[in-house]
Formats: sequence, C-alpha cells, structure tokens
Amino acid sequence: GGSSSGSDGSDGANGTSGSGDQVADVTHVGYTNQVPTQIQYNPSNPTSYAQISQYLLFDRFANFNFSRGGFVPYLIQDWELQNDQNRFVLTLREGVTWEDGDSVTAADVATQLRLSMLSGGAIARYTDDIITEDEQTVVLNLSTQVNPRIIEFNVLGQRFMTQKQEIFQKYVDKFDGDEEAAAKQLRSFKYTDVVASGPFTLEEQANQQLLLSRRDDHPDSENINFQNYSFRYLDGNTAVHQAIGAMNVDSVFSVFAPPNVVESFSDAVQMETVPSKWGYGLVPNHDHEHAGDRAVRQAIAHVLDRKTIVQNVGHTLKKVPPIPVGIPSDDQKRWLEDAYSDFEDYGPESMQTEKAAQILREAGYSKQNGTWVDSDGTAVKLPVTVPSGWSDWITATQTIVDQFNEFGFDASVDSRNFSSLLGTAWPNSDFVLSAGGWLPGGGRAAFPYFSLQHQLIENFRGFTYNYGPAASSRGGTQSDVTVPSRTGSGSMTTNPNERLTTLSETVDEQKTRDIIVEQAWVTNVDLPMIPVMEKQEQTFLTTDQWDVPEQNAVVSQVRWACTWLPRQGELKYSG
Amino acid sequence: MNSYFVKRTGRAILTIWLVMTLTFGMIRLIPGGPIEMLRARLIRQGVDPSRIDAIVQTYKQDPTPVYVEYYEYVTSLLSGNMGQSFYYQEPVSALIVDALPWTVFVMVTATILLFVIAILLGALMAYHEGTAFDTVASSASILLSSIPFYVLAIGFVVVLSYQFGLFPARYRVGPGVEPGFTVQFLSNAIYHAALPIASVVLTQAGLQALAMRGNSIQVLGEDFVRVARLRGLSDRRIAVRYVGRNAILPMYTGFLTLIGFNIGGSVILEQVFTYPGIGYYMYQALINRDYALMMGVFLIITTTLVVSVYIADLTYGLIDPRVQSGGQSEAY
Amino acid sequence: MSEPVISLENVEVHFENERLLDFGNDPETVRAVDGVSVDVAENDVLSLVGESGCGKTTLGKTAIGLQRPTHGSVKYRGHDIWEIREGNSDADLEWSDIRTSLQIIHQDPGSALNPNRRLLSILSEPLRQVNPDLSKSEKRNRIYSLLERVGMNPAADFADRYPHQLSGGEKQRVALCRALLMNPDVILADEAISALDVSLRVEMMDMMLDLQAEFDTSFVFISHDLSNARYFSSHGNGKIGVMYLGQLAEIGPAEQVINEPQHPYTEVLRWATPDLSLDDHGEMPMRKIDIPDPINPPSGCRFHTRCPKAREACTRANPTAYEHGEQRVACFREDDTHEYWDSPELTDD
Amino acid sequence: MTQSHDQHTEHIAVDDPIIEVRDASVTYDEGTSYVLDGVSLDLGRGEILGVVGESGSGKSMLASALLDAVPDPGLLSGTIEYHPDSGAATDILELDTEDLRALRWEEISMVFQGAMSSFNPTMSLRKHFVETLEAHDEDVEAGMDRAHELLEDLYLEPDRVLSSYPHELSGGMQQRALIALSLVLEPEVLVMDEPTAALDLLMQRSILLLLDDLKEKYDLTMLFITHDLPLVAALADRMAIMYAFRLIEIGQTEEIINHAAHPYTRALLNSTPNLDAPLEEMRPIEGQSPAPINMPDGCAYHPRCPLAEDQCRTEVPDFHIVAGDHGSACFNWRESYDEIELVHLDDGERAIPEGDRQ
Amino acid sequence: MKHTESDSTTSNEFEFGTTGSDVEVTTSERLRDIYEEFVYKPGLVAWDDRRTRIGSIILFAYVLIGTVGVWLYEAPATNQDPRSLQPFEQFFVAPLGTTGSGEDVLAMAIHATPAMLIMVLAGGVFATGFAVLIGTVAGYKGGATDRLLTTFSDIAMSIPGLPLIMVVAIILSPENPAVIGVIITINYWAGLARSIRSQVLAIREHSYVEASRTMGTGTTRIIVKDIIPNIMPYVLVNFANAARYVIFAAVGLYYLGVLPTSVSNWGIQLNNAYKQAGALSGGGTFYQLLVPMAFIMFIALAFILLAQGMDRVFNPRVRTRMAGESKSESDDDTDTAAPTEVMN
Ligand SMILES: Nc1ncnc2c1ncn2[C@@H]1O[C@H](COP(=O)(O)OP(=O)(O)OP(=O)(O)O)[C@@H](O)[C@H]1O
Ligand SMILES: Nc1ncnc2c1ncn2[C@@H]1O[C@H](COP(=O)(O)OP(=O)(O)OP(=O)(O)O)[C@@H](O)[C@H]1O
Ligand SMILES: [Mg+2]
Ligand SMILES: [Mg+2]
Repeated sequence: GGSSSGSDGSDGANGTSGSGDQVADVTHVGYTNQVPTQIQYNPSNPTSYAQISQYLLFDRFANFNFSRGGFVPYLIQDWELQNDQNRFVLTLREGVTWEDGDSVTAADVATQLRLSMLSGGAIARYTDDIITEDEQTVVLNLSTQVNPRIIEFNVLGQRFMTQKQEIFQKYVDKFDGDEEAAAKQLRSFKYTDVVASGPFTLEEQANQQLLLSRRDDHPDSENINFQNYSFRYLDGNTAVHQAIGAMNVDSVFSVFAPPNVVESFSDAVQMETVPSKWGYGLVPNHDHEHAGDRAVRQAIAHVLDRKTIVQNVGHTLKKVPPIPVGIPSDDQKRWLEDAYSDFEDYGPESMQTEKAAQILREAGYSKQNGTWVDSDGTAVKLPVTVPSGWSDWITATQTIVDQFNEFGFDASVDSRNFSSLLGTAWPNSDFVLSAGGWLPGGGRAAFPYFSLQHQLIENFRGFTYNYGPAASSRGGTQSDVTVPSRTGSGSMTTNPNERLTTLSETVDEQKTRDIIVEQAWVTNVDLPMIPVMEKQEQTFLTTDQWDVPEQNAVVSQVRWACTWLPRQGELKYSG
Repeated sequence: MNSYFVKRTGRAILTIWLVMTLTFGMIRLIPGGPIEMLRARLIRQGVDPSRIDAIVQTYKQDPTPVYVEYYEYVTSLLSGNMGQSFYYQEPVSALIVDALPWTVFVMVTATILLFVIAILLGALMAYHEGTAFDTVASSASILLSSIPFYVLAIGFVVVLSYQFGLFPARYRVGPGVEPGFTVQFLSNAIYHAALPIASVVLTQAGLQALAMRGNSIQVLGEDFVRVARLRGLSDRRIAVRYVGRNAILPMYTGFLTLIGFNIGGSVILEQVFTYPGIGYYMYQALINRDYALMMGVFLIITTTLVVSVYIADLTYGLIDPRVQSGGQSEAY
Repeated sequence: MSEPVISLENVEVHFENERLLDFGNDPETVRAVDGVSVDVAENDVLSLVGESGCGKTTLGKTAIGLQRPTHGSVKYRGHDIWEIREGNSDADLEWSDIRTSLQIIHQDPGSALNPNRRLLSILSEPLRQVNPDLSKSEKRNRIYSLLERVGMNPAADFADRYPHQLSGGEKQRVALCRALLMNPDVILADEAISALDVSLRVEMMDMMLDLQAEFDTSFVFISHDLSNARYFSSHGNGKIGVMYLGQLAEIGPAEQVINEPQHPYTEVLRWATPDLSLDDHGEMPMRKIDIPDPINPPSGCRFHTRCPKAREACTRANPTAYEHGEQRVACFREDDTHEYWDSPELTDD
Repeated sequence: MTQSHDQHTEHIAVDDPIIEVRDASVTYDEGTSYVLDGVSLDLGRGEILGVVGESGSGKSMLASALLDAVPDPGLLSGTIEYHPDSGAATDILELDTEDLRALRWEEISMVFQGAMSSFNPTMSLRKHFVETLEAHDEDVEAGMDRAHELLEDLYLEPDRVLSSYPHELSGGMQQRALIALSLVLEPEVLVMDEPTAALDLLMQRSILLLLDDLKEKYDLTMLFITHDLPLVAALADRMAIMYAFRLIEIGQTEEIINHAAHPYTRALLNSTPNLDAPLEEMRPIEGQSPAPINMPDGCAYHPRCPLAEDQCRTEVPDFHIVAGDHGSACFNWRESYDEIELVHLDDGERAIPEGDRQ
Repeated sequence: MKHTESDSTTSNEFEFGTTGSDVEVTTSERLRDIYEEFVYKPGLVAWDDRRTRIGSIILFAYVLIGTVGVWLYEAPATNQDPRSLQPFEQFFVAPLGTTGSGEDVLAMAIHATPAMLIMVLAGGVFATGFAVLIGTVAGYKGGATDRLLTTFSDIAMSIPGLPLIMVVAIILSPENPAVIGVIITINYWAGLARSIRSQVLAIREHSYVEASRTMGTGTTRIIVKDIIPNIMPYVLVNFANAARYVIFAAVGLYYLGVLPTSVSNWGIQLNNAYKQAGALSGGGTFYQLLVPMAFIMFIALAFILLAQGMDRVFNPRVRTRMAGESKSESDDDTDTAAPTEVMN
C-alpha cells in the first residue's frame, strides 16, 4: 500500500503532495496502545475491542461536543422524543453506505440497538421494542416516561454503526431461544473481517500497525485529502511521548503527558484537551467514626488545596473542580446557573485551615499536641488507600496526606494492590478514605443525573457503598439526608433516591434543573465523596504537514479530535 | 541404562512437576482474580456499569474444586495443552511459542557474549596480573557489576534511544519488518536486541571476568603449566589448552545456570525495553491475573532452568575428564 | 595374657562406588579389608605395614570403631562395639565410653588441627568430653603440663597459638596430646610420622613410646615404612602386621618379622626399605611393579601375580594363616605337604 | 692438626663435568631473602648425583636453577655452564628464549616433585607426548615409538597408559609416565626433584631400580633430589648435602655414608631409621632449620650444632677437603668424627682411617 | 580412670600458674579475646585491603545516612520546596533538586535508606543462615539426610527467582522491609546451600573433623566449631553477594510496582522519574533518575568490594600476620580465591 511508515525514523506524512481536491498518497500516522493483530470490532465482545480505529471505520450515531454540552448529529441526523413521549424517533443520514456497497439502513441501526438491549444495555429498562419505520427511520417504543437527556445519552452516546444487520441479525434471532447461550456467542464473536461504514476501510492488521485506507463512497470522503490513516502500536506513555516528540506520528489521542514533557515538544505539536468527566476524589467509608462524620468531611474539603494537588500531578493532566459537587467541572455553571454562587467552594486554591478548624471545633473535636482528636479523645486517623502503581493518584495522595498532616490529621498513604482493593478492601469497606473516582466518566457524566447518581446512590464500582442514601443493593439504606437549606436559614430534608428517580422520569426541563440544583446542593454540603481533581484527556495534533483548527476550537472538543476532524474537513494534508 | 542418568532424569522431571504444583497452588492465593481485573479494565475503558455486570456475570463459572482444576490442568498439560490465556484470548502455547524464541535469543546471546568477553578479559588480566591494565580492568569490572542490569537498561533507553536516537527503545523488530530469514529482518532483530543484550553483558561480564582472572591465576601457578613451559610448548598452546581450558572448566556450570537465571531476569528487562518475550508476558499475566498464562510462563522458565542445570550436570563429566564418579558419601 | 582391648574377627570392609556416565556397569566394590582377624592387647603396639591402598587405614579405622565393617565383628573388651552402638548389647558399656577409649592421630599434620582454633581450645575439647566438670583453670593446667611433657615450651605461649603457627612436628605433637587427653586405651596412629621430615620421625616415635609407657596406652601404628614400623614395634614390644590387598600376609613380633620374614611379600617390603648400607639390594623380588586393582583382586593368593615364588597352586586357593612360631603367615610355603610344592612355577608370559 | 692446615676451596671439581654451577643464588623479595645461597657444584658426565636436604633447604631451587626455570619472581644469579658432548660450553643463564627452549627437555630434562600436578588434567597422556615432540619439531611417529619403548622399560603398558587421562593412573604410574615424558627427547641430563616423595617405599624402590637401568641404557647423567638420605644411598655415585640453601657437604656416596664430616650430615644419618642399626642410638636433630628471612650469620647450622664456636657464628665456612673429592663446609669437621658417632656403622668402621684424612 | 598419678603431678606442677583471680581474668580476657578475634583483627585485615577499605567506608556511609542522616535531613514531603527544581539550582533548598510535586529528591533517597538496609540485612542473614544450615547439615550428615536436603534445595533452585518473588510479593503485599528481604531471598539460599554442601563434603574429610568425631563430639558442635568457621569467609563473601542481590531485586520489584509503594524506595523513585516525570522525554528531569541510580550503585559497589576483598578477613593466617603475631608465614595471596560461580 501507500504506507510510508516503513521505519521508526521516517515521518508518516511524506509523499506526493496533494493540492486542492486531489487526494494525496500519504498516510496520517496515529497511535494505538492495543496490539494491532488482536483488535476486534464487535462492540458486544469486551476483549480487545478497538479503542480508536473504530472512530474512522464506522460512523458514530452522534458525537458529544464537550464545549457545547450536547450531541452533534452525524449518522443519526435527527432524533426526537414524540407522541406523548412514548416514542423516540431516529432519522438516518442519507447516502451512507457500507463498504460492500449496501446502504446503511434503519434495519442496521435497529439491529445494533436490539443487540444492545438484549445483552443488558441501559435502554432495555424503558424500551418495549424497536421498529423501523422506513429505510431512514428507527423508532424506540418506550414503556415509561424517560428524561429525554437520558435516552439521548443511552442511545447516541459512544455508539458506532458497526453491527450490520446482514451479519448480526442471526444473533438477534438466537436470543429468542437460549438467551444465555446467545449472549455468550455474541460476546465471543470476534468481528475482525469488518465491513466498514465510515470513511475508511481496514486495509491491514499487521504486527506493529493498523492500516486504514480512504473510501471514496462515503458522504464525507470529499473532506479527506489523504489516502491512508495508520495506527501505530505504541506501548506506554513514554513511547508515545517519544513518537510525538520526534513527530514520528501525526497525532495521538488520550495520552498522559505531564507539563514538562509537553513543554519539550516542538511548536508544531498542538495539544487539545477534553474533560474526561472522571477524576480523583476521596471516597469516605461512611461507617467510619470520623470519615462518616460530615464535619470531618467538610474540614477535609477545606483543608485540601486542590490547586496544589493538581499542580503536583501536572496541570496538563488534571483540572481543579471549582466547587466540590456531584457535577463535572465544566458543567457546573451550565447546570447550576444562578444558584452557582450559593455553593461552597471550600477554597480550591488554598488550605482553609481556619475554616476547617472552626468546623471541627463546633463538632466537638479539639487539637491536642498538634493532632485533632474527637470528643472521646480518639485521634483522627486518616489513612488514604490508593492503588499502588497508579502513579498520578499516588502523587495526589501523597500531597493530600502531607496537607492532612500539616493540618493535624494523622494521615498516611496506604497503597495496596489494585486487585486487593477490588477483591477485598472496597467490597468490605476495609478503608477509611479511599482514592476513587468522584465522577462516573464518559460524555454521559455531562448530564448531572449520572454524576449525582454516582455520588449519592451508587459508587459505580459496583461495590459496597455505605452512604446512607445509597441504594440498598449497595449497602446503603436509601435514607433521607438533612442539610442546611441552600437559601438562608433552616434545613432541608430530601431523599436522593426518590428525587433522582423522579429526575430520570421527568420530561420537564425546569423540573430537571431544579432537582439537579437541589441534589447537587446535598453533595456540596454532605460531601458523600470529596472531589479533588478532574482528569483531562490530551490529544496531540501535528501542524507542520497538516492543517488543523486552532487550539481549543469548539469542533475539537470531542473524543477524539484526531478522528473527528478529518470527517469534518478540518484536518487536511498540507504537504 | 546407567542408574545415575535415570536418577538424574527422574529428579529433573520430579522437580518440574513439584514446581508446577507449587505454582499452581501459589497462583491461586493471589488476591483478586482474572474477573476482577477484567472488571477493572472495563471500568477504565468507561464501559457502562450495567454492561460490565452483564459481561462479568457471563464469565463467572461454577466454582470447581481446586483438585479437579489441578487434575484437569495436569492432564491437558500432558497432551500439550497449556490452556487459554484469559487476557489475550489466545492459547497459552501459541503465546509462548511466539515469545520464547525472542527471550532465548536475547538471553542466550547475552550470556554467551558475556562469558566470551569475561573469559578473554579475565585471562588477559591474569596474564598481566598486577599491572596498571589489571588494576583498571578489575576496577572497571567491579564498577560495572555494581549497576543492576535494568538500571543500565534504563540509562541506555534514556540516553541512547531518547536523547540520541541511536537505538530503538522497544519491540523485537521495527514496524513493517516481516519475519523471515531475510537480511532486513535479522539485522533489524539484532538492532532491536542490541540494547537489552548490552545491558546484560556489561553488567554481568565483570564478575565473571574476575572469576576467570582468579581461576587463571590459580592455574598459572599450577605445576603443569610450569612443566609445559619447560617442555617448550608455545605460549599460545599453553594459554589455550593449559590455562584457558582449566580455568574455564569451573565456570561451565555457572554458565548454564546463568542462562536459566537470566531468562528469569527477563521479567524486568523485557519490561524496560517493552520487548514481548517470555518475561514480558509473565509480567502481563501477573498484573492481569491471567492464571493460565502465568502458569505456562512459569513452567517454561522453570523448565529452561531445570534443563540447563540438567545438561550441566550430565555434560560436565564429558567436559572435565576428572569428574567420573558420582560422589558417594558415607552418612555420619 | 589378659583379655585383648580390641579384637577383630574375620573383618571385611567393602566399599561400593557408583560411577557417573558409565553405561552398563554394575557398581564397583572395593574390598578394602577382606577377612582380617587381629587382637590388640593392653599396652600393646601393633604396626601395620603394606603398600598404599592395601587397606591399612581402613583396617585401623575399623579397629577403633570409625568404620563399620560389612562383615565380621569388632570387640572392645569382649563386647561387639556396633551392637553396643545400636543398643543391642546387654553389656554394661556405653557407646560413649568406647568412643572416648579409642583415639586417632592422622597422617597429615596440616589438616589434623582445626585452623580456626587456638591450641588451648583444640586441647580443651577432649577434656570437655571426658572431664566436663573440670574447672577452666584445671583444664588449662592439664593442657599446659602435657604440652610441656611433649616438649612444647613454654606451654602457655604455645597454647595461645593457631595451628598454622606451628611446625609440622609440633602439630603432630599437639595431635598426640589431643588423643592422650582423652585418656584412651588405644590410639590409632595412621601414618602419623610419614609427613614429617626424616629427622623428626624418630623424635615423634620416641615421644609416642614414652607416653605409651606412661599412660598405659596401646598403639595401632600404620606405616608403609618397614624401618619405622620396626623401630616403633620393637621399642614397644609389639607386633608387626604386613598387609597385602586387604589381607594380613604376615603378623608377628617385630624383630622376628624383620629378621625372619616368612612371607615372600614381607621380603619384598624388606627389600624396598632403604638403608644406609651401600651394597646393592639386588634384583627386584617381584614380577610386577603395580599392585593389582582392589576392585578385581586376583583369585587364589592375592600376591600370586607379583610373587617371585608363586606357583600354579597359588592361583587356585587363598592360603589361610599358618602358625610359624609366634608369627602367623598366609602362605602355602608354610605347609610342607601342600600341593604347592608340586605345582609348576608361574611365569608372566 | 689445626684448622689452618686444612685445604679449602670454593667448590669441589670433577673431571668431566657436564654442568658446572658457580655461585648460583636465588633471591626473593628484591634480594632480601636468599632461597639458594651461592651454590657451586659440578655434575660429572654420566654420574648420578644425589642431593639431600630437609624440606625447604633449597633443593628444588637448585633443580630449577639448572634449567633457568626459577619460579617467578625469583632472581637467579651466578653461572651455570652446560658442556654438551661436542661443541662449546654455554652459560645457560645467558641463553636467549629460543635456545633455552631448545636446551630444555632436549638437553636437560626434569621430573618434578609430584607427578599428579605435572600433567594437564584435561588432556590424555598421548597428547602430552605428541605436543612435546611437536614443540621441538621432532618426528612424531619415531618419537612415539620411543615413548612406547620407554614406557615398556618402565613396566607400563604403553597403549593403555597413553590413552588414559592422568587421573586414571595411580601415583606410581603417573610418576613413571612423567619420567618417560621427560626422556622422550633423549636428553643428556635428567634432573629429578623428589620424583618419588609421594609414593610408598615399594614403588620408590622399584622406580629407583628402573632409573638405574635407564641410566645405563640411555647414557644419562642424573641429578636426583630427595630428602630421604637412605633412598639415594644405593643409587647415587656421589651425594651432596644441602642445609639452609647452601651446599654443606659433597663426596662419593661411600664417603658420605661412612665418613660424613659435617655435623649436620652426621646428625642426619643418625636420625635415619634403619633396619640394621641398633635402635637405641638413633637421635633426632634438635631444633629447626632457619627460614630464608632470618638466616643466622656465619654457618647456618651453628644454632643447632653441638660443636659451634665463635668462628662458626661469624664466618661462612668454605669446603674443607676431607679426602679426595670429599668436601665439607665445616670448620670443625674433624671434631665431629669424635663428638658425633655414626650409629649405623659397626664399631670397627667408626674409626677414622687417619691416613686418608687431611 | 588410669593415670591418676600424673593427674596430681600435673596440677601440682602448675600450681604456681594458677592465680586466685582466675575466673575474673577469664571473663575480661574472653571479652578481650572476642574483641580481638571479631573486631580488631578482622578490622585490621579489612583495612589493609584497598577493596574492603573502600567498601567498608561506603557501607559505613550508608549506615550513617540510614541512621543519623534520616534524622538530620528533613523527610521528603510534597511541596516542601518549589516544584521541579534542578540540582544545584537552589542548593540550600534542595541540593539535588525536587520532583514535580516539590519533594526533595535527595531527601527521598536518604529516607529510603533505612528500609533498604534492613531489607539487605534480613535478606542476607536469611539467605546465608538458611544456606549454612541446609548446606552444612546435608554435607556433614550425608546419606538420606543429604539426599533429602539436596533434593529440596535443588528444587528451590529450579524455581525461577524473580518470577517467584513477584508472585509471592503480590500474594503477601509485604510492607515490612525485613519481610521483603526474606521474600527476595526465598530461593536465593539454595544455590549457596549447594555450594556450601560441597565445601563441607571436602571439609569433613579433614582429619580434625574425624578427630572430633573420634572424641565423641556431637554433630552440632562439630558443625559449629569445626565446619562453619572454615566456610565463614565464603559465607561472608556470599552474604555480601546476597546483599547485592537483595538490593537489585528489591529495587527492581519496586520499579515494576510489584511491591507496595507506601514506603519510599529508590526503585519507586526510578519508576516515578521514568514513567511519570518524563525523564525519558527530555523534560529535563534526568536528574531524578540519576540520584536513585547513584544510591543503588554505590551500595552495590560497597558490597561487591566487600565480597571481593573480604575472604581475607576471616582467614586466620592473614589475620595473625597482620596483627604481627607471626612473621614467617609466606604471603598466600587470597586474591586468587575469587568465586568461580557468580550470579548477577
Ligand atoms: N570411603 C571409601 N570409599 C571407597 N573406597 C575407599 C574408601 N576408603 C578407602 N577406599 C579404598 O579402599 C582401599 C584401601 O584404602 P586404605 O585407605 O585403607 O588404604 P591404605 O593402606 O591406608 O593406603 P595408604 O597407604 O595410601 O593410606 C583403597 O583402594 C581405597 O581406594
Ligand atoms: N615463589 C617463592 N617465593 C618466595 N620464596 C619461595 C618461593 N618458592 C620457594 N620459596 C622458598 O625457598 C626456600 C627453598 O625452597 P625449595 O622449594 O627449594 O625447598 P626444597 O628443599 O625443595 O623443599 P621440599 O623438600 O619441601 O621440596 C623455601 O624456604 C621456600 O619457602
Ligand atoms: Mg592410609
Ligand atoms: Mg622441593
């Protein structure tokens, strides 16, 4: 093929320079951290499912733009909750074809959604059935009222047009019989001989790279002026750093590059960051005498200097959440709107030791010999459990522990094997404070329902979460919480479980926003989890031979710019 | 058949079997199983929690008693089946067949090379005992030996690969190089193995050279060397047949043992160089709790070790004519 | 005469050697001692002579209970020592008593003493075994006095030394002291003087003889040198035993064995013993130089392959011991009526 | 008679020397310790000279010196002249490497103390023979025939021995094989450094007998070193006694045995167990011989000598001519006849035949 | 029993030699003896050899760092100093620079020392102690005991070291440095035991061992008094080698992240510098690699030097010569006694 990536040393983007509409016979070199030969494309099979190449091989239903906070239509050009909200109607883009020449039809979309439903996807909870109205229209018949944003995220989010009916219908049929066997078969099917629906087709799966070549007959083909796109296998961050530093690759997605590394890159390397909607927080053991005490949690939030922590870990990697609340950093203002200013920020850039001390004193704690003790005279001991080997988390934990100790908590780093955390510590609540994700991650989290659900009801890890209001299946009691009311004096009692259920079922926008503010307030005051920082996803684009939008352009605020921009005609070979 | 041979072979097999059993038991003590690691991986991939539960659920199997598992493992092992890697979703034997030659290539080359260098250097030092050359070479040997091989490896990666870009920092061959007996492939493979080999050779040759030096000095003082000189033999012949041969002999067992030892050491080395050999898979298997793969790799490394010691024991008698009788010792 | 201290009866010691990488062969058996009976009386001296490898050491060690015989019995004052050791004997003797009563001095002075201990410590060891209740100073005094007795003056100075600070002769004297401090009944002196300079040998033998008289100890003295054996046995009024390939060829009072050797092999040894007379010792009284392989000893009389007087009859049967005065000789020539006299002479071709 | 009438000389000469050693010294530690101290010695063509001395007296040094092969870092001084059958005499110490290589083993050969360590343990004996022949550019086939003959002369089975590795042979066999190896190039002189020390007497005596035969057959000159005086008595034509790195007495064997004139030699004779001598009179020599780094001044034996006088303590005695070619390095050699009786002699023999002695 | 007369004579003869204060003298004498035997003379010999001298100085420096150093030099903490200081940039703040989270790099290295020393000690003691136990008993007792113990150590030897340690480390997640030391040497002893056994086989042929047996001395005492002192130099050399192995393996495991990272360790520093601080990618953080590397190398160097030079120390010949007790012994240069079988 036209691959020019023969060796480590050569730049992928040489070859004949294309001008104007001509397609240049060059290869855009990206990267994958999966062993190329092992990658497979059946989304129902969890092992070795592609992590990047499917973005080019298949058309996504719609793309979530973090800057806009909403979905940008793509294969699904239009979607609507109608007919008294019991139908969710999807309309396909015209002219999209499979690489074997067949058109992408509503039947294909329906097949894929059915498979998702049958194998336990979230839409199953409120979908009766899925029908195709015509070649371009798919309808989900809903069983209950559902918040339209939830449907959007469940149906459109992270879905690629992969499962062509012709190939996958047989699995749908099998579910009629032995469901378990069908699920198992579907799950173990390796879709490697793919029929692409996107603008590229899979040319070669070699040891060191995946080679994709441009399709002529995709609606967006004309936006793409280069012939090949390859994903070179690079194992580990340092490999990626070296490759992008030497500009041996043209773009990389989702890599972990600390500030000093980013600084060492050439000016022709452009960094784009998108929030990952997931990040390091402290998950308290709510049954613990101190960690379970709201006063201690608030004191902790005051003590933490989140900015310093982020700086220690690397500002290119993490972001400081402005206020500790169950909503991702970027979305806080968008959802809280006017109420935003009522929320306590607990001092994101400083250690508010005064405030922390005051709260503790009011709650009956006192400081003896430099260490805080409770009313029984028991010292506040706060070992922070963290998975060993997660170096950024360990750095953060170390900083936190140092800040705690400075304040007068008796803190220490308790690093454990990730497996023993998963296997014993978390399920058995064998910790005091544990490092954990305070957000559920993914675009979904941009809708606070998901992040509040995560904080208040169920720690996503699926283990014991003994916060009072948490789901009973997780170790909670679905109890009420009482917090001081947001506006002025008095207090407010609410049942987060009920309120979030309401939220999931309402179609009323104002009600949605009200519940979000209300439950966010609960998380801000009661701090079921203590947000510390939010992870940033980094994408790098080289600009010496490629035309790309300027840094932080709205169009780039997606996962992943390096695959989205070509479709949009925003990443072009410039010679 | 000779009884020593039979006994020695029996013991080698017994050893492998015992180690296998031990490993089998030990691995099951590791906290967190493959399923938990799968869950963790899926979580990190951002897969929907309910889907994760569904996936994990289908992987769960009825718990089989350990002895049944053991019995099944042993029987399938006897038919050459090492099981299926959970993480790579491939037969363990296929992974090992793919990886082992590379590790053996690197480590055996390195060990041979380091012994050749050590023997030559050690002999030279012995001949020039007490001279400035001896002092410098001895000091250098000691200094180099005080560097762990992986530290030197990291140094190499940083300086030679990253700073100067002289050598690749990872993988067995460059991208796009197709395996086969082509010059391109072979030279590329050597190019990629150069740094791993160099880091082992440089850090281990020193001590062996010192050992060789000691042996040579000892042999140089033997009467038979003196007599050989008087008999008018050429210096070359004395150096090779008299001093060399007798000084190298005691290092022979050490050589074969070191090969086995180094193959075990590949766990760290291949990690530093991202060199997908046996050690690399061992580490992957360990962190992913891929029992079958772990067992397989463990078994292979053990077997190489046992076999190399076995060969050493059986062949030493052929190499050193003096060793003829297996030691018989009276019990006190 | 009183009951012997040690008596060996028809003792055999066989060693089995396994060989490496030797396909197809059975393990080899070395018949180091093959049917020897001998007594050591109280205050006796028995010298064993013979070529290297003929089994002197093995026999000596068997006599003092360091080597277990494969056949036959070793008795200490009438009781089988291995039965006592195993606890199968009803004799009122403890194994530990026997152990302390039978001591050894080795050939190599270099390895006879632990290089890491001072003499005082080395010599305290026997006292620790036999007289554990002695106070430290008493122990020290005994050691000093014995050291002075063997001529190592000043004792205190010597006692503070390490073995490597002694000459070979001094080391052997310390080894002798160590054995004597056990207060033993029998001392096996296995080539105890062979490694010493010629000029020191007599001194060492004198020392042992003096102490033998003083401490009432019997000696089993092993040497390959007939003149040393003679010196020792004659002075001690003891016997000389001539060994050949695991068997006793001849045994008898020292001067008689030396002056009237009956066995052809004794004559060979006599021939081989150097002396200061200048006359030629004449032809070699042997047909072959090398001793046969002890793994496949010759049939019949073991010496027949080398014996100048061997006849055809010697290849067939192994001669039993014939009494010849106070000597015992294992040679058919002692029996005037034996078929030996009628059978043809052996030649080598 | 007084001592001043004694004839004395630096060395005792012989008629047809094949090797003349003059003032040979070996020093270690940059000259501070002598391990061979001014030895002068003639080796007569065709004779067997026995050199006797206790352990550490420098015998091996003397032997090594004859081949200019003193172990490093020893320094050898003096002259060692070799007189070949025909041709001019050469000083061995002046030879260049190549000539020295040719001289060794082809002219003067050596058998070391301890045959066990003289063979390369990893090579068969045949290889040893072959490589020696090759190193000296000899015809290998003819050489190996010679080797076969030599081995047979030494009562060995040539084929078996040659195909063996050293460790497969007994000590006595190794020693004989080594003798064969040393003779394979047909040297003129054979220097033997305690060739039998590690063997038992029967083997020693047998080998000595064989050596005598070999000497006749191959017309050899031999220097035989031992610490065992009686051993050489039957073999050697002449004997030299060494004490503390010096030669102290030399003469015909009969002279030494019966009329030894040095107190040390006499003491040595008396301390030697002997089958024929009366037992009562054997006496050990008191004291120890000196170490190279603290050699006493004067005669090295004076600390142990019952006859020592002031002169002995300050002056190193030359050889005093006792009779003919019998020399003794002692000022008081006469007194020693009276003071130290030789126990192994019959009473009649003990008297000094006065007329013969000067 | 028999020579009672001579008993009395001897004690009479030497009456004057016995002083009343004999016992007290003995105690203090014994103390002096112990000092001489185990401290003074070995020290003297060790000091005489350049290698052991340098090795001891380095090791002593580490002990100082691990004891006094940690007490004098402030412990590392995040943000104790400005972030990412280069070495010597602010010498009095952080001489060798700081990490990206403002920890003093030197402080990290220094405070990792005590745990490392404990690990080394525990690993060395366990490996050599166990090897001596197994090796001497197997070698001395012979027979079935020998076969059993030899098979045991052969099997232990056949298990690949690093992979085994990794598995055990993951199972136990040890934090206590002493435990880590033992885990690392979990099968290291086996090779040593095997070679000790073969040495003991040779030693037990020494006639003084047979003499001890003849005197009825018990097995334990023979092993302790006659056998072990002889293998002491070898054991010490191997202690140093084991120590080096412990350092190499421990740092390696920390580097791989197999051991818990709560404590500070040079391996963790390496890992952080390599994987997190971007020391590879020219981020100017190479010094963060160099500092722990230097700490690892110097202590390893100390142990190699000690191992190479130490076999002289417990050799009584050399010891007494050095202490001026004996002049006549020839210098047998023990340089030549280098180990023939060395492993990384
Ligand atoms: N432990 C043993 N195992 C096997 N064979 C042995 C053992 N000990 C002795 N032998 C063999 O037994 C025979 C007699 O040995 P022994 O040591 O008793 O002879 P020796 O007369 O003392 O010889 P030497 O004079 O050389 O000391 C020899 O062939 C020897 O090889
Ligand atoms: N390489 C050496 N360096 C220093 N001194 C040495 C060396 N070799 C031998 N000596 C010393 O030289 C002296 C004479 O040694 P030599 O070997 O000639 O004695 P020897 O008479 O042959 O003794 P033995 O009978 O023990 O063989 C001895 O004191 C010995 O210690
Ligand atoms: Mg013996
Ligand atoms: Mg000598």
